[in-house]
Order: sequence, then structure tokens, then C-alpha cells
Amino acid sequence: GGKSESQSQPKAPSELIPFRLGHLNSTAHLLAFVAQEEGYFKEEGLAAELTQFSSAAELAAGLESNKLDVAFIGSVPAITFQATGHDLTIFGGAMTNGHGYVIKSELVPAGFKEGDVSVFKGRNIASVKNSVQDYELLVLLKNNNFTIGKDVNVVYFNNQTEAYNALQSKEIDAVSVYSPYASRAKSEGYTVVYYCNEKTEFHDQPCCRQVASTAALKANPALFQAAERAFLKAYKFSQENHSKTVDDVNKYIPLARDLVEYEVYGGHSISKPDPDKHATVALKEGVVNFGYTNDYDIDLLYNTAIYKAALDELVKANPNDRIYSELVTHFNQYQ
Amino acid sequence: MMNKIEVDNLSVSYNEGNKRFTALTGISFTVQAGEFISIIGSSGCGKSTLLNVLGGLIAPSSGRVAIDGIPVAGPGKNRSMVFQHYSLFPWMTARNNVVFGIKHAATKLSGKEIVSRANSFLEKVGLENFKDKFPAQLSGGMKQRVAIARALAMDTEILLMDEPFGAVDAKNRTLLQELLLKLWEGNSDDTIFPIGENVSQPPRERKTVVFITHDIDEAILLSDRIIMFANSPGRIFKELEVHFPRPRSRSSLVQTEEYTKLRNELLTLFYKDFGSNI
Amino acid sequence: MMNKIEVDNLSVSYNEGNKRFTALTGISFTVQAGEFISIIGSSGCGKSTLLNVLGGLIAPSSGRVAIDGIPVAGPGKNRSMVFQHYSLFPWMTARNNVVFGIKHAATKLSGKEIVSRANSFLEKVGLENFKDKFPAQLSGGMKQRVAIARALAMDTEILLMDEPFGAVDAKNRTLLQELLLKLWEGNSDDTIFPIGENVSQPPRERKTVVFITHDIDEAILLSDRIIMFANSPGRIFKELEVHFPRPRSRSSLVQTEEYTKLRNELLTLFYKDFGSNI
Amino acid sequence: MTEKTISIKKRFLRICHGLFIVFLLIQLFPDKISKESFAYYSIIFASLLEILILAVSLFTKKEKSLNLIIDIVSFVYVFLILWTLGTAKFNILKASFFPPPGAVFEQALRDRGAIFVNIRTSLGIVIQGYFLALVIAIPLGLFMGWSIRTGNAATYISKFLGSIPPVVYIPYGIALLPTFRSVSVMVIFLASFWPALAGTMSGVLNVERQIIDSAKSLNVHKASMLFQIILPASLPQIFIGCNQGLSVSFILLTSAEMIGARSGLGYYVKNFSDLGDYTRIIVGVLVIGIVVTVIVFFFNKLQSFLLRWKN
Amino acid sequence: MTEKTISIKKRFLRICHGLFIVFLLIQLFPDKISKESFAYYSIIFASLLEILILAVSLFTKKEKSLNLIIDIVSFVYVFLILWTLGTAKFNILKASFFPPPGAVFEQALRDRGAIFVNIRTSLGIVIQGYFLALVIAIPLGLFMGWSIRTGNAATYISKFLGSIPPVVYIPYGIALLPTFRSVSVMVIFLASFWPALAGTMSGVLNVERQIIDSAKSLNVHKASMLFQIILPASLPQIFIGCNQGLSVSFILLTSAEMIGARSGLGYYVKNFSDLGDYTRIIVGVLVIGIVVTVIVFFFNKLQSFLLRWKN
Ligand SMILES: Nc1ncnc2c1ncn2[C@@H]1O[C@H](COP(=O)(O)OP(=O)(O)OP(=O)(O)O)[C@@H](O)[C@H]1O
Ligand SMILES: Nc1ncnc2c1ncn2[C@@H]1O[C@H](COP(=O)(O)OP(=O)(O)OP(=O)(O)O)[C@@H](O)[C@H]1O
Ligand SMILES: [Mg+2]
Ligand SMILES: [Mg+2]
Repeated sequence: GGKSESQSQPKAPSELIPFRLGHLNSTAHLLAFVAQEEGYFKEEGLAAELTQFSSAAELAAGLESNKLDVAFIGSVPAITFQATGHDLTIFGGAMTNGHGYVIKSELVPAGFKEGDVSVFKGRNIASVKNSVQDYELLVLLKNNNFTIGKDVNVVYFNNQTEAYNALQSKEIDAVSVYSPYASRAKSEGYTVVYYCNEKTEFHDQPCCRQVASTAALKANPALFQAAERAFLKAYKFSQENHSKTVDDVNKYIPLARDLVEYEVYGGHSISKPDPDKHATVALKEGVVNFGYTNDYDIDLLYNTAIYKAALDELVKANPNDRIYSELVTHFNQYQ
Repeated sequence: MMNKIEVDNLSVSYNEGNKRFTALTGISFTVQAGEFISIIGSSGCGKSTLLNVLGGLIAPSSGRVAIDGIPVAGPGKNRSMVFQHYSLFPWMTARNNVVFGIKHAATKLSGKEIVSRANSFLEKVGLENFKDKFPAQLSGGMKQRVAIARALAMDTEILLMDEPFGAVDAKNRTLLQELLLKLWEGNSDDTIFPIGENVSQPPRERKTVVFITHDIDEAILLSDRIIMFANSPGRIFKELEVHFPRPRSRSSLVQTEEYTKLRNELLTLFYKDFGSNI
Repeated sequence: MMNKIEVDNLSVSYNEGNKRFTALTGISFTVQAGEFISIIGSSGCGKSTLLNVLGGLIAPSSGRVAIDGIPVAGPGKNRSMVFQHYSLFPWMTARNNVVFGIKHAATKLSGKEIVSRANSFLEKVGLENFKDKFPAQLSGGMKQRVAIARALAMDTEILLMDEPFGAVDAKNRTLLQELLLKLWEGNSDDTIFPIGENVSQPPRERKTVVFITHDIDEAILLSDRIIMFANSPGRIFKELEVHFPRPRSRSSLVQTEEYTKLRNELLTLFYKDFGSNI
Repeated sequence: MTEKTISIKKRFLRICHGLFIVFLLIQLFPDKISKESFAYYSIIFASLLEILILAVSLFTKKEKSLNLIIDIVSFVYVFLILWTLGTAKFNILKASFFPPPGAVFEQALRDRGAIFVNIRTSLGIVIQGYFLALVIAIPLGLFMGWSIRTGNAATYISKFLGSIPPVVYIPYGIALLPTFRSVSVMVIFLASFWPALAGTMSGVLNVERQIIDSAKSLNVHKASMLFQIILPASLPQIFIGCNQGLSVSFILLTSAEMIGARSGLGYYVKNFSDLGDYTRIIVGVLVIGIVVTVIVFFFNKLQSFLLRWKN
Repeated sequence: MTEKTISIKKRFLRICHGLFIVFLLIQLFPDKISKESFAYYSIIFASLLEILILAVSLFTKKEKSLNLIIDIVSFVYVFLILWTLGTAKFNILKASFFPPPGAVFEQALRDRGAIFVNIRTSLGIVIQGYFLALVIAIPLGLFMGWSIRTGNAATYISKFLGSIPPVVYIPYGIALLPTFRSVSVMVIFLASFWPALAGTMSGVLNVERQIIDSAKSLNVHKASMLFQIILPASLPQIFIGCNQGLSVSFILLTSAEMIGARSGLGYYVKNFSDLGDYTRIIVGVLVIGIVVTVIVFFFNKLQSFLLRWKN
């Protein structure tokens, strides 16, 4: 019950415990930005330091050398890193869904309905290797009985920017995007084939996960619980204060404000701290099936207890909060 | 005879950081077509500088330098040079150095003719066995001889030579002097065919030669006129005509009284300049 | 007297790609401590090669070369060299070139003493106004004089000189010859203080000099002994003692009968070798 | 070769002023793009440049420097003219990729605070990594090039190591080095170390034999040989290596500064490139280019001072 | 300096064989890591190397080549020893980042098919981009360096352009070039173009005046001056630039080959780096290193042939 007190009496800076978080330059990492900007880390007794990196490999190296406490890592890299023997544990979520696919409008037959993957037939599709959107694409193509290389070609690029630009070329017909690019693509006259949150296959599809070193999680669960509470508060804040949330995110992600807003509240993604173990395990199975990596026992590297404990404390302190109770429901349904 | 080379009130100075160093000042002289002049003067008096100006490699700071009445604006096809530093191209063999020179002097010859001309000149300077060596594989005197062969093989109207025989031993020096005189006089034997002309044509005009040397005997033996330079700053000190009839024989010349007189005059002049400057 | 330098059945050959070129073969001679020997021979006969072997820059292909009885394995503090190519360091001024040489020969002198020694030697070779110039700003003869000043200022037991006066005019040549002889004889005037010793001490031992030249008169004037080389492959052709008393006066020496005899003998020998090879 | 005072004609009658006028005339065409073209800003920029160059023309003493500046500015004008025509005026180039020059200058002006901070951060990292690299690579290169045996094997080993892409060693750097900043410095260090080492070694191997013989005959000790003979003799090649290292440093700044940094020119460029903000990408590239040009300018000054003996 | 036949002692009594034995002895220590160390594979690798070097020792004629190979192999052994000790034997280094050598060899053997395809793909791209760069950069550098005026401004402009990171121009390349492969080639082209250009220009500016004067006095026309005089005289510097370009090419291969490609060494490394598979990252780095070493070997051969006149 002491936690509700810490909420009302922020600690003096000297008593704060250092907490180092690594992120990428993506709106997907909104929870960290809001928790920092709204002072939730401080409320939980943490002196958080947010550090931006450019790849999962760097984030993982930071965790394993104990230079970071938590990193937000894309769910596919998080899984492949676990599979290759990196002792990293997933203990929470960061974002769910958020991707879509667009195609050149002249290639769409009359009467096309959003969600109809069959327009990919015979097309060259740009994608980004080792990303969730790539995985999703492969799943959909497989589910629609496409053989890659025969019915469809997938062409890979370094990153989203390059993949999107490939649409300028004659060689590429369609491309994966994340949400601000989807609206941009629409405004530039492309057609959206699907958003992943509209596909049943990708319900709760994890996009980024909260990851920490297994040893650190075991050694100091209280620290991570405190951080998780801050993320949960940030989630609540983001659900209730759209405008301020966009401001907070915009401080870290210097995109045009309307794009940030679309990205965060466009309805195609949600930044939720829930570990979503079901969906993540399903993702792992898929990733292994597609030959990204070897199989491994993900249970050993999955911790839902911290999230549960943090959520429980918050619910105890705010028993009537609608958002927290919804999270409890979701958690109970999907773990 | 016409003035082949005209130098009028020439001064040359070098930039040295922010200062300027005057190497030559108030130089005026002319050289007739077909004339052989020697320049002597103590070390550092600007002889090489003058030759570089005539060759078009250094622009005069003031004054006028003209060849065939046309001001010198750069190197020209009518001139060839032998540098004091031998300046061969180190990546070309001895033969290719000579071939390269001939090629750029006379594009009329076929490739084969150029090579055989190069071979013949290398033989004339005593390098028949060293044609395929790179400069780094040659001795000092050999390098100098390749440079001489190159300049001579180019068969230009004007020859500018800076101490060409300085690194060569006495014997080779005699040979080279004779070779130079023969070519200067336009005497071609069967192997030295003139560029772009038939061997059957009448003997050609004499070349004009500007020859720098430290050897007074060499200067007397070879030249029609000797120009003496003085030092600090470089300037003309004296001009002397050499009137001995040609062809000159070294051994008989040395025994004449006039020779001794001229030689002594030169030596005296030389040491006078000397005294005034050291 | 002891053998300062011993050369015994020396051969040197150079790699040329896959072939080998024999530059020297079967060379044997000794040089006494304090002796001044000259080497003459036609261009390309291996004189510079021999000097490089004595200097420790080229290893013999076979045979033995020893200095003070110890086989030569590399350059040594007891030797200094003047190269045929002048080989100054282009990034050092004339003075610094000399200073650098002295510094590495004699670490006992203070920095100030080294500089004043360098200045004094540059003055002796007539370059008092050119001490601060870089080699690229000097004339050919001036560069050579800096190299001579450097070698002489180093005051080593052995001097190895390859045509040191080749690029210098007659006057400067005379001056330099005299300077060389004075230093060789250990006569020090007030400005040339010997390294590491007091000026008040008795005159020191003579240096040992190996001197390459193309000038027969110079060889006779300077040396105790003249070694003549022959060509293809380089080998010793003749050794001649020069017995004129020292100090020798150029002008009086030239008038003696023995001088003319020796000179003619040398010339004849020279041209004989010549005839056999060209 | 003679240095005369520069004639009025040579001072002011230059093609670059014509280009400036062409640039101004171009602005009279109507804009063809939908977005604001901020032509105003690009006119101000060009005018400032023109004033600058007129001032330089008036006061400079050396014709060579004047030529250099005029050449560079002419290049800039040509570039500006083509850029303006291609974007704002004829809209040949896709607007989202190719913002008009005015928009870039406007953005640069708006971000100027951040840009100055970025320059400072980047210079801090580059100077540290770069000079550390030079201080180690040059003596090591001299030493290795001189001990020819190691030198020869070292060529291969250094090429091997010098071809490893930073994506590989950055994670190791993060794991092993104490701070994230030190990883950035390490990337710059490695970027400049191998070129500097290779240039130095190659310089040493190409020193003329006559120079080395001359030094050997003076019986110089090893340190003297390396630093007083080999170093100056191979300076031109060392400079090539160092210059090359500088370029690679700035190329890898985008990798170096994405490690735990929130500022720096590389961060600016990479970050906005990930976000697809092409106006700012171009701002970043221009700033990097200007910084590099300024550094190269001082480098060239240093080089011509150190090589003044070359004529 | 004389070439004698190599003595038996010099042929076979070498420190590198001692290192090989040390390496074998080390294998006797028990493994300290939990995962399979595949020591077997690293013993096989080292033994093959040892057999190779014994064969070379037996048959080689030139002492210099023998020394070179022995030096390199010694370096490899030392590296293998330290690596084995640090990983399998003492487990000082984090296992997920530092796989034991055996695991790497085992992985390399398993991926050998893919690796050969990768080498072929990469070489295709590199050769195309690299040679295109050299063919343009060297003549252009000769020309610009020689026309000193442009040369001087060009130094700055080329440094400016040469410091632009590939993240910036790749998107433009993708948008503007016809095929994705051509974008990869463009990256390699740009990676090698600027170093080669800078090396060439610097070489030209440093050609000795005596050589140029000598050529001028022969009245050579421009083409002859550039290609028969300036080119050979500045070859050492051109080689530095080309070598440097080669390194940068391989560094940027990880960016170049992520453009629409499915194979290539850069793709292999970047892909497995994204997946955190350090064993394969190291395999990739070793393969890249070996490819670079082989190329550099032929480069050196070419260089010493072209510079044979230098003694
Ligand atoms: N590039 C240069 N920069 C500055 N000064 C120079 C340069 N070249 C020559 N000098 C100076 O100009 C003067 C004349 O030099 P030059 O080479 O013409 O002499 P020289 O008569 O040929 O002498 P030598 O007989 O020794 O070759 C010398 O004092 C020399 O120092
Ligand atoms: N590095 C080398 N490689 C191959 N051959 C060489 C090399 N250096 C010299 N030679 C050859 O060795 C012979 C002797 O050369 P050296 O330089 O010793 O002659 P030299 O007597 O000094 O001649 P000069 O009076 O012309 O200087 C020459 O035939 C020359 O071609
Ligand atoms: Mg001269
Ligand atoms: Mg010689």
C-alpha cells in the first residue's frame, strides 16, 4: 500500500534510483516519453535517463553490459536475440499493431475492398528484413497460398525510409509502412491494402517489447515494478490526455505534429504496457516457422509477474479506475 | 644571319615565402641562328635560371626573351634541353626515355623509326648495353648520357644544355663533345638520319646551341662565343668571341699561342670576378 | 701504419628482376690510416658502388670489406659520405642539413656549438648568404657544397666522397680542394674546432679519404695514391703512387716534369682501357 | 609566376557575379510547386554570399585565394540555380524528396540553435576520436612501415581490420567500453585510424632510396630516422590518409552518434532520415559539408606550411 | 641485399610453429562454457593452416614471401589462442557476444553454400562499382589536379561530397536509379570514388617539379602529360586512394546490400547483426576480411609491378 504514498510525495532528487532506458526514434516508445515528461518515473522514485539507439543489436549490447536497465526492442529482434542465446527477458509491452501495406493505385482492380490481399498477386513488394511488418506479410501471403518467388516477390531494404522510397521505382509495386507513412501514402495517391490491426491473424500483434537482462530482473524486481507502474500511469495518461501526449512524444520524435498525432491516435496501433504473452508466443512460433531463427523455450525468458504486480498495486490504490481495470481484464484473458 | 634568340634586359626573381630573391638582372644578349655559345660563371650566378627562361619553364620577372622574334611564352617544339639534374623519367627505360623525347619532337617518324633512332643515339653515347635499364639502375654518368642522347635525338633547332658533361669521365667527355659538334654542324652519318627529311638531301642548317659549362677548355673548344656571368645578383660580366677555325682539333688547338692567350684571359677574368665576390 | 680499410676480393652484383648484373668483381686493395686515395675510371665502372659498400649501404655479394679490421655490416660513426647525387634533406634548410649531420656524428657538442660549427662550415664553402634556404632554392653547385660542408663538419675518421666537386665551377673547386686538404691534414683554424677536443691540443691524426673524381689533375693534386678502375665488369686496372711532397702548390706542381710524366701515364692508361672497351 | 597586384578586371569581372544575377532573374519565374517555396530565404542567402565575395574581392591580396573562393562560390551558384529550377520553378524533381532551396534555408534558420549544439557535440567527438587516431596511427605507421617485415604483413592485417563495418563493432563497443560517448569516439577513432595508418605506411614504403641512404650514412638512430627523415619525407601520403580518415569519420558520424546521443550532426541527419524529413536531411548534409570544408581549409594551410620546402 | 638460398633453419625453425603447438596444448584445458565449443573444428582449421604453411615453407623460393606468410599466420595463431582462452577456456568474454572459434568455423562450414553465393554477389557489385569509380576518378583526378585552379576548388568540393553519409543518398538513389542493384553499385561507386579522386589529385599536386619541368621541356601534349608523366609519377598516391576506396567499399557493403538484395556479404552481416547472431556476424566479418586480403594481395602485386622501376 506504500506505493500510493510515493505517488503523492515525490522523493528528493538525491534519493532517486538511477534508471536507464534505451529506445529507438519511434512513436512506438511513447510510454517512456510520457512517463518521463509527466514525471511518473520520479513519482516512482526513479531518476530515469532515456537514451536513443539505432538498432536492436545496440540496445541488446547495452542491456547485457549492464549499461541499460530496460530497452524497448522490436518484438521480432527481441525473439531472435533470445533464440541466439542472449540472456534477455521480455517482461512488458510497448506497442501493439501499427503497420499497414500500400500499393500503387493503378494496380488496384475496380471494386477492390481494403483488406483484400489477393492484389499482391504477381507484384513486387518492398519490405524490411527482421521486422514485424515483414513477418506479417509472410504470414498473410502464406495464408493466401502465395509462393514467394513465384506468385509474388518480396524485396528487402535497410529501413522503412528506403523501403517507402522504393515505391518511386518501377520495380516495386507495394510496400510495408507504419502508420504515419500510411496516411502520407494515401495523400500521395497510393492505396492502402490493409492495416494489420484489421486482420484477425494479428490481433494484439506485438510490435515492441520491454526487455531487460534476465539476471537484473531476478536481482532487482522492485526496480522494474516501479518502472512498470510508471509505464502504466503513462498509458493511462495517454488514453486521457491526447493533446499533451502528442506534445510529449513530439519532444522526442520531431515529426510534424499532425503526423505524430495520426501515428498515436490514428487507430491503427496502441501503445500498451501489457506483455501480451499469448500473442508474443504465437509470434515466436511463426518466426521460427519462417526460418528466421532456431526454436527455443520462450517461457524461460518471459516474465509476466512484474507487470501483474505493478498493475495490482495500481488497481489497489485506484480501485475504481476504468483504464486499469480494463488492463486487468485484458491481462487475465491473454496470459 | 638572323637573331635566333634575343634576350633584352631580362630579370628573374624567385618568391621565397614573403621575400623575393633576384637571381638575374639586366641580362641582354643575342644568339645568331647556328651559333654555338657557352655560358660560364661561378656557382649560383643564375646560369640554370637563364636556361630555364630560354626553355620557357620560368617566366621573366621583367624584360623580353624572344626566339625567332616571337616572345617565349612556354616550351616549344624548336627547343630541347639537358638539365643539370638529369631529369629522366624513372619509370621509363633508357630507351623509352629517348623514344618519348623523339616522339614528342617529331611525330612524322613511324614507331619503328623512332625506336631505331633511339637505339642509334644510345649507342653513340656508349650505352648500347644499357638500353633496357631503368634510370635507378644506371650510374650517374650513364643517366646524364641518356639525357644527352634524348636531347640530341630530338634534332631540334635549338639545344639548351646545362653542364651536360659534368658527371662524365674524361674519355666519354671527349667522345660526347665530338658527337655534339658533329650533330651541331649537321653532319649526319648513316645512323643519325635527320627527322622528317631524306638522308639524300643536302646538309641542313646548323643548330643554335646554348651551352653551360664549368670547364674553360671545353668552352673554348666548342663555342663561337663565350658569355661570362658574375654573381650576386647574376649579370653578364663579359662576352668573348672565339675565332678559331672549325673543325677544331683539340690537340693542335692547345698548342697554339692564341689558345693560351684566350685561356689565360678567361682565367684572369674569372678570378677577378671571384675576388670581387668572395 | 695500420690498414684502415681492407677490401679483399670484393664482388657486387645487383638484382634486376630475375637477372643479376655484376657491377664489381675481384676488387682487392687496402687503404692506410691517414691516406688519401683517389679512384678514377670511366662512367659506369662501379666507383659509386664501391663507395656505397665502404659506407655500409650495400652488402658485398662476395668478398670481405673491413674497416679497422672489423667487417663492415652497415654505416658507422667513423665514416661520412658525399654522394654523387647530393642527397640533402629537402625539408631542412642548408644550415639544418649540416646541423643534422653534426648532431648525429658528435653528440658531445652543445646545440649552440653545433649551430656555430654548421655556420662556420657553410661559410667555408662560400654559402654564408644561403644558410636559411631550402635545397630546392639552391643551385646545383650550391647543393653540392652543402653536402660537402655537412660531411666535412662531421669530422669523421674516414671521408668517402663521390665526385664531390663535379657540379662546382673552377674557382670554387680550387677553394674546396684547399679546404679539404687543410681539414684532412688536421690543420684547424679558429673556426674549425675539432669535435670533442680542445683547440689547444696537438694536431690530430690525418683522416682517411677515399675520393672519386673524373679530373686527373685533381686526383694528382690531392692524393697519395690513385686507383684506376676498368669497365665491364668493374675491376681494378692499375694503382699508382703519387709521391709529390706536401703541402703541394698547384701552380708549381704543374710545372714539374714528374707531374707531366705522371699525368701522361694516367692519360695513356685511361685511353688504353678505353680502347679495349669501346 | 610573378606576383603582380591583381587588376580591377581580374578582381571584379568574374563569371560568378553573372551567375548571381542569373540566380536572381530565375526568381522572377512563377513558382510551380504547391508548397511554400521560401524563395525569399534563398535570395537572402545568395545575396549574403555575394556581399561576402565582393568584400573578399576588394580586400584579398593573393590572386590564388581569390580564384579559389570565386571558383567555390560559382559552384554554389550553379548548384543553387539548378536546384531552384528543378524544384520551385519547374517542379521536375519530386517535391517530397527535393525541397526548394528556400525551404532548406528557412529550416536551417529555424533549427539554428540545435545546429550549433550539434556542431559542438560532433566536433567534440570527432576531435577526440580523430586526434587519438592520428596520434597512434602515424607513429605506428612509421614504425611498421620502417620495419619492413612487419610492415608487409601489417598491410594485410590493417586492411582486414579496416574493412569491418561499424554495425559489427558498435555492439562490442557498447558492451566493453565504459560510456556510450566513448563508443561514439571509438567509431570515429576506427574510421580515421585505418586510413591514417595505411597512408603513413604507404608513405614510408615509398620514400626515395637516396634520402634513406643519405640518412643511413649519417648513422642516425631509429627515432631520428623515423621522425626527422621518414616522417617529413612521407608527409604528402600521410596527409592523404588523414584527409581520408576525416571523410570516413564524417560518413560514420551517422552511426557513431546514434549511440546514446541526442545531438550531433550525425544524429541530426540519421534521425531525420529515419523520419523521412528531407528538408532537414539536406540541412544536415549542408552543415556537415561546411564543417568539413572548414576543417579541410585549415588542414590545407597546415599542409602547405609543412611542405613549404617543396617550392 | 643478396639473394641466397634460404637455409633450413630459416625455413622451418620459426616461431609460428611454436604458436601452433601452443594452440594445440591449450585445447587440453577443459572447456568452461556451457555451450558446445566445437574445439574439434578449430583444431582442424589450425592444422590445415599449419600444413599449408609447411608446404609453403618447403617450396617457396623467395624469403620475403615466406616471411610475409609466416608473419600473417603467426598473427592468426596468436589471435586464435587469445580467442580460445577468452571464450571456451576461461569464459572471460560474454558467450553470446563472443562465440568460441570452433563454433564460428562450424557455422562457416554449415553456411558454406550461402557464403560462396554471397561472395559472388558481393564481388559482382563491388567490382562493378569500384572499377567504374576508378575508371572515372583517376583520369578526372589527373585532369583536375593538373589544372591547378579547378584542382584547388575541387579539393573542397570533393571533400564536401565525399563526407555525405550513405543514409542520405541511398533514398535518392532508390527513387532515381532504374534498378535496386544499380543503387548498390552506386553506393560502392561513391564509397570508392572520393578516396580514389582525392588520392589522385593529391598525387598530382605532389609530383616533383623536376619531372614536370623535364616533361614540359619535351613539349608533351596534355594527354601525354597526364597519362605518361603525371600518372606514373603519382601512382603511389593513387594506390593509397584506391586501397582506401576498397576498404570503404567493404565497410559500406552492409548498407549497399540491404537495398533490394537477398544475398551478399554485407547482407549476411547486417542481417545477422539485426538478428543478434554473433557467431554468424563473425563468420561474415572473417569472410569479408579474407576477401579483402586476397584482393589487396593482387593489388600489391600489381603495384609492385607498376612501380618496379623504384627498385
Ligand atoms: N626555386 C628557387 N627559389 C629561390 N631561389 C632560387 C631558386 N632556384 C634558384 N634560386 C637561386 O637563384 C640563384 C641562381 O641559381 P641557378 O640555379 O640559376 O645557378 P647556377 O648558375 O645554375 O649555379 P650552378 O652552377 O651551381 O648550377 C641561386 O642563388 C639560387 O639560390
Ligand atoms: N641499383 C642498380 N641496379 C642495377 N644496376 C645498377 C644499380 N646501380 C648501379 N648499377 C650498375 O652498376 C654499374 C656501376 O654503377 P656505378 O654507379 O657504381 O658506376 P660509377 O662508376 O659510379 O659511374 P659514374 O661515373 O657514371 O657515376 C653500372 O653499370 C650500373 O648500370
Ligand atoms: Mg645550375
Ligand atoms: Mg657514380
